Amino acid sequence: AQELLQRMTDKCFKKCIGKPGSTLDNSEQKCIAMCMDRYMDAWNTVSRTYNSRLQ
Amino acid sequence: AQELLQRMTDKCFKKCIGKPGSTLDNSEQKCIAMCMDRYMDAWNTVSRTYNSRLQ
Amino acid sequence: AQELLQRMTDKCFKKCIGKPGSTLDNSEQKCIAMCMDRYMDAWNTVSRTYNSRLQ
Amino acid sequence: QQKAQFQAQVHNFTDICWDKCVDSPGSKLDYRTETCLVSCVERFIDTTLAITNRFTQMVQKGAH
Amino acid sequence: QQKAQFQAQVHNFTDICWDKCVDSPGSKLDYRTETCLVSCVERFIDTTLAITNRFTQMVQKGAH
Amino acid sequence: QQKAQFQAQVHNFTDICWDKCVDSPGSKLDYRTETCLVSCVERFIDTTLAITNRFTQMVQKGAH
Repeated sequence: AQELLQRMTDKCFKKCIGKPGSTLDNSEQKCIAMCMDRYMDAWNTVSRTYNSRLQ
Repeated sequence: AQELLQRMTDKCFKKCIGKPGSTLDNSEQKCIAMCMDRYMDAWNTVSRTYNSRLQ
Repeated sequence: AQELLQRMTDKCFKKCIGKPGSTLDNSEQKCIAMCMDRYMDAWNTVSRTYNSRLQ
Repeated sequence: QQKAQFQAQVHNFTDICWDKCVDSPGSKLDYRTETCLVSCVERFIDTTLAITNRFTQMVQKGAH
Repeated sequence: QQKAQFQAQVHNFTDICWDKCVDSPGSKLDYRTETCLVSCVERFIDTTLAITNRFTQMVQKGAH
Repeated sequence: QQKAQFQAQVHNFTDICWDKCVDSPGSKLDYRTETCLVSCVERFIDTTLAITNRFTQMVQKGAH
């Protein structure tokens, strides 16, 4: 899971944090949680598609 | 050649496939073939230049 | 220092060389020197911040 | 080890297709984004095969 | 070896935060850029922690 | 092993200079693009040397 966490953090930091401020504000925290869920959805979709292609 | 193929695929996918559709259409296939030829030309030009610089 | 030199070269080449010409002209040379100093400043700032966060 | 290779590819595809298909992550993975992700993986594999085949032909003809 | 890991992280953070905070490198590291770099590292670490915690909770609940 | 290092550099330079010099790949490598690629490799090597020399001087003066 290490690799997944690292890539997800990079992508979601880039998407959700415009100019970094003095704290993670509320909208940034929500964006990170949502981005994380969508990234895992995407990972699962990709995994399923690739797997069925290999059959 | 593995490394060359991988990098070429990444670059040409990014250049030739805008929104991925249900098949590789004709113009995408042509773009990929042309991109591949130009990438190998570029590789050869770079290799020659670097080699002559090392002499 | 190898890793630092490599990353600095990549970043400063991208920032300072628009269309590569037949030599490194004067303004490109100045830009590279300045970029290099700022990159090392940034590295030191990041290092200090990360270190104090780990305490 | 085959599983590790499979997962490495999934990480790689997700990285590329995320940038192609997801603008701003919403509260659900909508249909449009999901379709885009599936096509992105399929077309990336097609591109890999097209390039590998063409390259093999070139090498066999000694064109490279 | 811990020092190597620390340095690898510093290289990584500098890479990301340079792109977020530095437009055109000036003759000094100005106050604004320095503040941005500090916040960038702090917020990146916060993001890493938020994601890791949430992921751990999901795994424990068996949601993934 | 020296050949492997040479090729790794060529891959790296091609990657960077492709992005700098090639907009949309045409039916030939035109003169303008070829010139750009040659200059790109030359200037990248110049940049590497400039940075390495300056860094060495700094270390020797103990400025870093």
